[in-house]
Order: sequence, then structure tokens, then C-alpha cells
Amino acid sequence: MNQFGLLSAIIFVPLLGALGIALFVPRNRMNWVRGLALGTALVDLALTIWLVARFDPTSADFQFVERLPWISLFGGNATFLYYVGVDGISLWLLPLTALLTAVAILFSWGSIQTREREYYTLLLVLTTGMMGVFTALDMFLFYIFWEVVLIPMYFLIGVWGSKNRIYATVKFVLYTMAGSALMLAAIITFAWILVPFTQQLTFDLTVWKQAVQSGLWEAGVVSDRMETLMFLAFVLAFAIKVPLFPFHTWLPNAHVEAPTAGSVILAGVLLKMGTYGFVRFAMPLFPQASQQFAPILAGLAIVGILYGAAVAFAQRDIKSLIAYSSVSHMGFVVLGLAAMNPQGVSGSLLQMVNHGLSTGALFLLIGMMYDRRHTREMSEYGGLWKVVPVYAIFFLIVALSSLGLPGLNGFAGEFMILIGAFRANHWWAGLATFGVVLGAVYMLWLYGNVFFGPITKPENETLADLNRREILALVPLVALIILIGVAPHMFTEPMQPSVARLLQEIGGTMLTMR
Amino acid sequence: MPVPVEQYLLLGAVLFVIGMLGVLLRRNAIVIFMSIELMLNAVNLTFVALARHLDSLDGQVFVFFVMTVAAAEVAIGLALIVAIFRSLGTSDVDDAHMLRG
Amino acid sequence: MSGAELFFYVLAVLAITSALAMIFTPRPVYAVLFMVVNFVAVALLYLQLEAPFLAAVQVLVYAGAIMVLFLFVVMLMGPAPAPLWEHIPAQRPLALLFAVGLLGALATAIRKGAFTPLTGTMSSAIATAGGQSQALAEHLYNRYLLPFELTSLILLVGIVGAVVLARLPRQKNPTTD
Amino acid sequence: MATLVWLILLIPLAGVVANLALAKVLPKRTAGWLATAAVGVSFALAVVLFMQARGALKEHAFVTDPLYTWVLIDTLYVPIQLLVDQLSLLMVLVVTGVGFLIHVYSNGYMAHDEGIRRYFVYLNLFVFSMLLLVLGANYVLLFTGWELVGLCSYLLISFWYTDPKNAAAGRKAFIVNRIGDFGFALGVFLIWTTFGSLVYTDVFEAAGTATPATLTLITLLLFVGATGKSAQLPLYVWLPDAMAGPTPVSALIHAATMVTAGVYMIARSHALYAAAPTTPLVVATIGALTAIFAASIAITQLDIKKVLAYSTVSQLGYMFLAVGVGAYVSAIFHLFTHAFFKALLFLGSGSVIHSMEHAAHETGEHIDPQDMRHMGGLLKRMPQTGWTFLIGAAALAGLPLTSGFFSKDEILAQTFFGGHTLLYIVGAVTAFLTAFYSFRQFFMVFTGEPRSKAAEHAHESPAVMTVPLMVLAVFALGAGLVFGLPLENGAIHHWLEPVFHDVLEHHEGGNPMFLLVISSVIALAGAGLAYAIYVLRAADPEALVARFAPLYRLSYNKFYVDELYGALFVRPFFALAAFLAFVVDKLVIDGAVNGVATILRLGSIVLRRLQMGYARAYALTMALGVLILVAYFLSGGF
Repeated sequence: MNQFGLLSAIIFVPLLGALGIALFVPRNRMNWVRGLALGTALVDLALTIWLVARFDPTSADFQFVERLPWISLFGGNATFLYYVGVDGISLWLLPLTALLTAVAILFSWGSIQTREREYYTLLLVLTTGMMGVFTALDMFLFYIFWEVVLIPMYFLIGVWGSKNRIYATVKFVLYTMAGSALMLAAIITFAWILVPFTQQLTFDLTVWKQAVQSGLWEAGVVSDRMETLMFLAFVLAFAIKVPLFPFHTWLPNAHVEAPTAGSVILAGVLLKMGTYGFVRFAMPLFPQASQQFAPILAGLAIVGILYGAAVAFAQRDIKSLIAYSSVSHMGFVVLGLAAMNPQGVSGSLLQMVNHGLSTGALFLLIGMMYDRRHTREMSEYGGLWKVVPVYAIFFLIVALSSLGLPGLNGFAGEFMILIGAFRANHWWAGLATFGVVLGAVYMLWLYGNVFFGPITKPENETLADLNRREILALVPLVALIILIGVAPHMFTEPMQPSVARLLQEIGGTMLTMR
Repeated sequence: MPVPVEQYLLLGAVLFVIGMLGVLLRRNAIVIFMSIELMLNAVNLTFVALARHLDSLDGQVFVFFVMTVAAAEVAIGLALIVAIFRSLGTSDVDDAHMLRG
Repeated sequence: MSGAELFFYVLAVLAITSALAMIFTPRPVYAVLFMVVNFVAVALLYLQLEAPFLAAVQVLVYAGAIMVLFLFVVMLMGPAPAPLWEHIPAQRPLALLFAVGLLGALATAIRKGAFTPLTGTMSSAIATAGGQSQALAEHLYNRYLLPFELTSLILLVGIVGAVVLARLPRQKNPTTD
Repeated sequence: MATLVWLILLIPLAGVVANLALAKVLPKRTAGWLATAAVGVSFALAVVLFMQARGALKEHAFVTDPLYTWVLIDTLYVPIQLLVDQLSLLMVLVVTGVGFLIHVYSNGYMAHDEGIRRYFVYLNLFVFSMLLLVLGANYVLLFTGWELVGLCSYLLISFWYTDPKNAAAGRKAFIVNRIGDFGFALGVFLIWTTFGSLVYTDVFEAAGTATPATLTLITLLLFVGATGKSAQLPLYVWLPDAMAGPTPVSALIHAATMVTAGVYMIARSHALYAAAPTTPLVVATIGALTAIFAASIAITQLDIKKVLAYSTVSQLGYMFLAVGVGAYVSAIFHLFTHAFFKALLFLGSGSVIHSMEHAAHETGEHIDPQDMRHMGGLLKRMPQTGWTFLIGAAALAGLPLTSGFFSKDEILAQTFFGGHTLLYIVGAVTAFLTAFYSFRQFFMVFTGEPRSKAAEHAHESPAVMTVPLMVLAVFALGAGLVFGLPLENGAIHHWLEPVFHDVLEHHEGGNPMFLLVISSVIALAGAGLAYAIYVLRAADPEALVARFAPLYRLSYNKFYVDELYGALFVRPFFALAAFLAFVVDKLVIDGAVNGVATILRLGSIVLRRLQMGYARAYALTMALGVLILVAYFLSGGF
């Protein structure tokens, strides 16, 4: 099954495209740059779709596995693997990443005018990094991809961002690095702890998980405190990335200053790296600790849900509002994971995709209006429906998806998460459900202020409605928003074996109730 | 009676320290550079001496590589000094201190 | 004192003296010349250490080519009178202190190292190869082939780098007049 | 039969898709008729289904096979499947039937609106959503329809979006509904954790297995949702504002169908409600209080639609009173008749507003076309509208033999015989107020002299609007006689009996005739009082207002509930959000983050002094490092 190197292709095709753009496109051929960038993204998208089509939904194992020795040190006593694979947990994140990349590139055609070559190169390098994060099964490899993602994003915000971009991008990178440095320490510590058992320094996730399953933590080789500290180091890195309250303050800055495509990728994919890290690494590697800390994580998630929604409501900058809404929505994802039952975890995994689509589409839409009016202030708009009805309809569907209207994707995810949370603890779900109410408050507030009412600014009277390229960028997102909402089972079904195994590993609520 | 290897090593050490002193005390970029060459030479001497002592040619091979690298380094280094001299009009290393914190 | 010892000590004194002279002479041209003396002395010591090839290279490359380069640069820049005062606080005393300390540490290390007295001349490899230089060549072209080839790359980069750095800055608009 | 059910549900959705897809091709007017046709076909199929089902449904409800699985995670199973029984079929008939008439009417009412296509897309989407709500065979589908109708309501209330007031009204409706849905969702979650399923049949079969406390909690939570959707205390506040939407929308969504969803939901879940110990009483009490509360507001309102809005709230209160006392059939009966007469009244008022607007436009007057103070004497100028409105008002007032008379009386009788005397008295007083305000409205609008030039120049609406009025009037007048007789044993009771057979109780020992007489007297007294004041001028309304000024102001200003909510919830939330955003987030949390950075920067200001910029000084440090390393190795540290 793995001889084709499909995953490697998915990971490295964007990098090849980036190289092609950076090195081989002649000067003054910016159309080639754009075409090559989009072509690369589409090829990658096609590959991920092929991956999904060939994925075996009945298996809990990693599929499309590629496992090669990569670096060997100290006479083979330390091995670093090139080890990638996909299971139900990461399955949907790959097409999501590819799709958002393609959409972001398509959008950028009309939006980016300076240093295009560098821009598309960085976007594609970023894609390679993200694909790597979602597929790496060697902790060291994972860490490398994790950090690789930062660099292009740093430049994307820092070079193509708006006024305060330097502050925002430095804050983003330093904050994330602060967390991931601790994670690196925890990764190395973990590998050292395992040396007596494996006789070598290994970062192989399956070996680590086996060790944990066969009672590494119970064996008494490390103190409980050490285990907790390592768990917290992982959690901190992921919590900053999610971002979980109160580690979220980099997000509004980064979103507001980033170019549109940067926001789309940031919200759509990068945030998921945090929750993905939770479910892929933190939870199965530290089962007891995650059980023990689940209430705290759930608590922070709930605070984030309510707090993010309330703060979003007070924002006057549209991008800032959506950024805080992300804090709220990602809180749901963490809550579902903390519930540690099949409904909650499946809901979270689905909601990761949902949030990527909805918030990605929202940022895209805001970017389209920003390109026309060059402002993100909500008060600069009003009455837009009359001028740009097609835009208004797209925005409406996406906004409704974001506020969790049944029939659209947001509801499917939130419903599973909340029902899972309710099963774990009635109060969690009670409080979090109130966040859904607040979601309607700020989203309709935004929608009403932008699209309803009289046209107050003369500039808005002559706005052009969406052009074909913009509609083309939005249609796949909206189609998926509806499809996931109408038939979420299609998407949750392949996750089930992996989710079941995960819960078995962490000892969560696994047995059926009756 | 052959000279004991310690003597060679000691000589190497003395030359190395003298080179180091040159780097630390002089301000003329060229002299500092020459002092660095002196230090490299001192190390080469220990290599050769130990190669003889251990009856192995590897030490000599290392010296050979050091010389090659030193040659390249001299070319670049002198070019740098000339470039700095052109822009700053001086060969005093203390005049190039823009990296002050 | 055997001839070998005499040879060694004379050269050692010469090397140390020329090195000290090199770092203390105020005029760079003298420094270059003292350095040549030093390198030649070291080259002779290589001969004594049964490394005739290296001795030859030392004289050719160092005392020959590199020194000429140094001289060129010194001439190019002209005399630069070095100020005598030291303006970095405590640079001189600390430098001396560290130098003495390092020398002491190295000497102690050499003392402590238990070197068995030399038994004879370098034997096995040279004997089979039929000569010192041949032996070195075989070593270089077999075991160290890849690093050897890489040195050529280093030299190439060195050449390119030197050319780029030393070249005069390009005129901004050579055709406008 | 399954295909038929799916078609009934999906044809309105097809109407939505067709109108969106053909937006560039079809002329605007055709869009309206396309949408109307979709609902018409749906209604025709519903009638066919009704014919087929009459025999087949006697014993068992019909559940279609799952179309597909919406979600299946471990024990969480939600199939997409529909339930047809007497209750849902009745609802389908009402929704598509009244919906069809209102679609027809809208073609006239909205003829000159430039947003007519958008309007009909929403309307069709609404019909689809409402059908999903009533047909869905599990709580998730119910909830989906529940929220989708809320969306349509939002979109239609803010249909004329250029006025910020309309947009605000739409938002208010959606958010208040969401607050109710918050409870509803929790109720659904609790159902799932209690019974392990969300499918109606599973849940109701297992209803007895749950503890009374759990059942109470479940039913109360669901009821919270119902108070939102069906505008009961304390969440009714959105409905009066919802009158900002086009009048046919008020008729369809905010009178006949959507707002009755809460009643439907409780009737559907009657197995749970009947088994829960305290909830029914809570429901009944809230219903009765809402009924009298809203009626007491309605008597003073001057906006023709506001009167009807509060009367809707009040009538919904009756329905909750009915389900609360266990009279499910009566509740559905009242829902059924109310759909006709309230839709009739709204459409009639729409016809009045429509012609007032045109007349005001012609005469150049700048008046509020909905203010009853500018009307008067319209019966002569708009006879068809006027007479049908009179029928509607009579039915609302519960004048004998009209449809409202039978259904309302049944509720009161059931309340009385159920032993809830206090609630009966409240209901009876409400009935009096209802009769008064409905005739007050009729007299103010249609009799006497015109009080504005516009009213003088008003003329009858086109047939496309008046024909639906007449059809509705027939039902409003006759539905009670046809379906409600003999008392508590009529056609509708027989029809619904299989659904509610498990909870049906017949109260013995009372004489319904005696209550019937009381009801008639009350209704006639209320109508008579209105006649006396507004036609005979036996007492000057102005003088009455002056005499009861404080009470009047309280009623006219709707007991200041909006203001109270504003002070208690809305403004504190605004303040809290601002506080969190600008103080907590910017200063405290981000301040902490930036504070760490600042501390590091301060440290670096000190440390950077070490960087003197002299290469030789760095070399000196290196030398020290080498020395230390050598010394370390020498001391045998490694």
C-alpha cells in the first residue's frame, strides 16, 4: 500500500512547486508564477482526494505509511525516522489544507501585487510544512515540520501584512516558539526516558505509544510529577497554537495584520495543528495526565468559548471579530477532546475541518471586501446587500455556518461536541451551549451592520460584486459547508476506528452506555 | 637520541599562545590575521608531531587539509580586509564596531 | 645533547623568537618577514618529524604564496601607525593572564599525558608504499578521497569569494551621461 | 407512501433551488408563481397522502425508511427519516394549505416590491423548514427545522433591510429564539443520555423508564425552547417586533405556523410530558399567564398589526394552557382553527395596509399606514376585506359557532374539569379581553367615519389577495362546526385519537353546555363593550384613557418589558463585552504577554552593554572560554 509514496508526494509536491517558482520562472512572467502556484496546489489537492478515495475507512491503523531511516547517530544508537502515515484522525486535514491553499492562491491572484514570486514560494513551502505536521509519525520529524510552518508565516505576515505587521508577526512567532521550545524539551526527555527500554534513542511514535501502553508511566521510572510536567509542556505548545484561553492574544494581532491568504491559512489550518497535537500526541502519550487535566482543559475551553464570543461582540474591526470568534470555536474543539468519548472526539475532529472551511471562507470574504474598500472597520460598511447581493448571499451562508445553523457544517460538529460534552459532564455542555447563543449574537451583529441598514458611505454605492474568480474560490468552500452539514456521517465514518483506538489508548469513555 | 614528543607539543603550545596574544593585543587587522595563521601553524606542528609519535599518517593528512583551508581563508580574509579598508579607510579592527549593543 | 636535539632547540628558539617579534613589531612589513622566518623554522621541524612533503608544502604555500599575498596587502594599505594605548578596559592584563594561564594549562596537560618514548622511525605504511610522500599520497587518494576533492571546492569558493569581495563596487549607471 | 412524503417535503426546497438557479432567466413575477406552484403541488400531494392515510394510519404511525444516516457515532444514531401520523399530517395540511393561500396572496401584496424573488425564495425555504420540523422522525430533524424556520423568520423580518429597525427586529427574533433553543438543545442532549436515542419511537417507548426528576428536567428544558419559538413568557418579546416583516409573513410564520411549533413539539413529546410530574402545571401556568398578559397589552395597541401580534401571543398561551392541562387534542384543534382565523386577520390587515399605503401615496399624506387612528369606515370601501375581517375577528373573539368558539371553549372546559379553577378564571378573563380588543380593532378600522384622507381614498385589493381571504374566512367560520362537533367528539378528535390515545382522558361529571353558555356570554359581552365604546360612543375612549392613565400607560408601553430586558440583560452584556475586550483582554491578558516581553527587553538593555562591538574583546572572552574548557578537561571532569 505504501510503495507509491503518495504521502511523500503530497508533502513535497508543494515544495517542488515552490522551487520551480523560486528558481525557474523567468523575470516578468508573473502569470507563470501564479499559474504554477495554483497548478501545484491543485495537483496536491488531487493527490489528497486520491488519498481519501483509497483510504480504508474500516482500519484504525496508520495507512500509506512510509518509514525510512533518516538520520542515524552514535553508531545507530539514535535514529531519526522519516516516518509518515495517515489515519482517521488526520485524514480530512490533508484535503482541507490542500483546498485552502488552492483557494488562498486563487484569491491572491487579484490581491497580491508586490513580490509575487516570493509570496507564492512561501505559501507553497508553508503547505509542505502543514502537510508534514499532519502526517509525521516520528516526533522529531513532527517537530521539524511544526517549526518549518512558522518561517513562511513569519514572512507572509511580516512582508505582505498591513500597518502593524512587524509587531504582529514577531509576537506570533515568539509566542509559538516559547511553547514549542518546551515541547522540544519534553520530546527529548521522553526519548531519553525510553532509552533503557528500547536500547536506543528513538522518536518513533509507535514505539512511544507501545511503551506507554505497556505501562511506561506505571513502571516508576519517572515520577508522576515528571510525567505531568512533560504533559504540560506538550499542552502548552498546543494550547498556544489552538489558541486556548488565555494564550490567545497573539491571534487577533496576527489575523488583523496578515494578508488575506495568510489569515485563511492561519485560521483554517494552523490553528488545527494545536488541536491535532492534542489528539495525536498529548492524549495518547500521557493518558493519566490527560484524564487528570481534562476538567481543566474543558474549563479553559468553556471560558474561551464564552469569553471569545463576548469579546468578539465588542470588536469594531471585522477581522478582529472573526479572530475572536475563532477563539470561541476552537474552544469547542478542545471541549470535545476533553470529553474523551467517541461523540466528543469525532465532533472535534469534524469541527476542525468545519472551522477551517467556515472561518477560512469568512476571511476570504472579508479580504475580498478589503481589496475593494481598504478598510476593515465595521462602521465603514452598512447596507451592502443592495450593492453586492451575490457577495451578501455567500457571506450569509458562511456566517450561518459559523453560528451553527442546522443543515450547515458548524451545527454538525457542535452538536456532536456538545452531546459528547454533555455525556461527560452536564455543566460543561450547559455552559458551552450558551456560547452557541452568543455566537448568533456577534455573527448577526456583524452581518446586520455590514449588509443591512441604509448605505451610509458613498464609496459603498459603487462597489463591484464578486467576479468569477472570486466566486470560483468560494464555491468549493460553500459546497463543502453544505455537504458536511447535510451528511456529516460521510466524514465522521472513516474516523471511527481511529477514534475508538485512541479512546482505548487513553482509557476514555469507550463502552457504549447500555 | 630523538627529541621527545613532549618538546614538540610544548613548542606548539608556546607558538599557539603567542598567536593568541597577537590576536588579543594587536589592532592592525593584518597582524591579527597573521597571528591567526601562527596559531594554525602551531596546531599543525602538534599534528605532525603526534602523527610521528603514533606512527599514523592521518595527522599529516589533517595538516594538509588545514593548509588548504588556510589558503582559502587567507584569500577571503585578505579580500575582506581590503574591502573594509576601502570603505572605512582604516585597518584598525577597533574602528569597526558597529555591532555594539 | 644529540644532534637532533640541538637541531630542535635551535629551531625552537628561532620559531619562538620570530613569533614574538612578529606580534610585537609595530610595522606590518617586518611582521610579515618575521612570520616567514617562523614558518621556515616550522617547516624544518617538519623535516625532522619525517614529514618532508608537508615541509615542502609549508615552504611553498605558506612562506611563498601566502606571504606574498600578505605583503601585497600590507603594501596596498600603506603604513598604518598603530596607537600604543589600549582603550578596551583591562584587555592587556587579561590577555596576558589568560595567555599565561592557557600556556600553563597546556603544559600541564602535556606533562600529564603519558607518552611512551619513540621507538624508531615511522615504519609500516611508509615501508609498504616505498617512501614518505608516496605513503601520504596513497592515504590521501584512497581513504580521504572525498574530503580531498571537497577541498578543491573550498578553494574554488575561496577564489570566487575573494574576487567578489575585492572587486570595486559596480557603477550605478555606467551609460548615463 | 414514502415517496409521497419525501416529495411533499422536498418540492418547496426544489422551488428554492429553481428560483435561485433561474434567477437570471425568469422574470420576477414568474418567480412568485413558481414558488406558489411548488407549495401548491406540495399541498395537493398532502391531500393525496391524507386520502391514502385515512385508512392506513388507524393504528400505527408510518415511519419512512432512513434516506441516509445523518450521523452514527457509537450509540449516537440519527437517521434522516420522516414520521407520518395523524398529528404530523394535520400539520402538513395546515402548513401547505395556509402556506399556499398566503403564497397566492403574496403575489398580489408583493407585486411591486423589487425584492420579490428573494421574498419567495425565503418563503419556500420556510415551508420546507416547517415541513421538516413537523415531519422529522427524531429530535435532531425537529431541531433542524426548528432553527431553519427561525432563520427564515430572521430573513423575512429583516426583509426590508434598509431600515435598521427591521434589521434589529430580525436579529432580536433570532437571538431570543436562540436563547430558547439553548434550553431545547440541552433537553435533546438529556434525552439522548437518558434514553440512548433521539428517535421518537425509541424515546417514547422508553419514557416510563426515566426517573421523574430527569423527565421533569427534560420536559422543562424542551419547554424553554417552546417559550422562545412560540413566544411565551418570558421570551415572547421578539414576536411583536417581528411585525416589521411583510404582512403575509406575519400571517404565515408569526401566526399560523412557525409560532405553533412549540405546541406541536410538546404534543409530539406528550409521552414525556404526561409522565413528568410537575412540568405540565408549569406549562399550563405559563400559558395562562401569557394569554392574559398579552391580551392586556393588545387592548391598548394602536398599530393594526401589533394588536394581532399580541393576540397571537395570547392565543398561543391558550394552546400551552391546553397542553399543560393534558388537553392535547384541544390544543391542536385550537392550533388548527387559529391558523385559519389568525392568518385571515393578518392577511386582512395586510390588505388594509396595502390599500392605505397606496391611498396615502396618492393623496400625498405622510401617515403611518398601520396606525388604526388614521383608519375608519373602511368597510364600505373595502367590503370583501372588511367582511372577511369581521369573520376573523368573530372567530378570534370566540363568538358562538365560529371556529374559535369551539376550540377555545374546549380548552377552557378541559381546564375547568381538570380541576384548574384558577387557570380557568384566567382563561375566561382573557376570553373577555380577547373579544373586546378584536372588536375594538374591527370597529376602529372598518366602521365610523374615515379619519384621514388616505382612508377616504382607500379601495379594495385585487382578487389575488381577496380570494385567499374568502377561502380562509370559510374555514375560520366553519372549521369548528365541521370538525369540532359533537363537542369533544368531533372529526378532529377522532382523527387525532390514535396519536394521543395513551394520554386521553375524558372528564366526566360536568356539563359542557353550562360552560358553553358562559363562554358565549363572555364573548358577546366583550364584543358588546367594544361596540358600546367605539360605535355607540357610550363612553368616550379618550376619557377612559384619562381615567385609567397609569394602567393605560402600562399596557400601552407593554409593561416596559423591553426596557426591563434592556436594562437587565442587553446593556449589561454590551458593557461586559466592552469590559472584557478593552480591559481584560487588552490590558490584563495581553498586558501579561507583553509584560513578559518587556521584562525580557529590560534585561537585554542591561546585558547588551557586554556587547562592546570590539572583535578583540570578544576574542578575549573566547580565550577565557578555551582556558576554562582546557582546565575542565585537565581536572578530569570528563
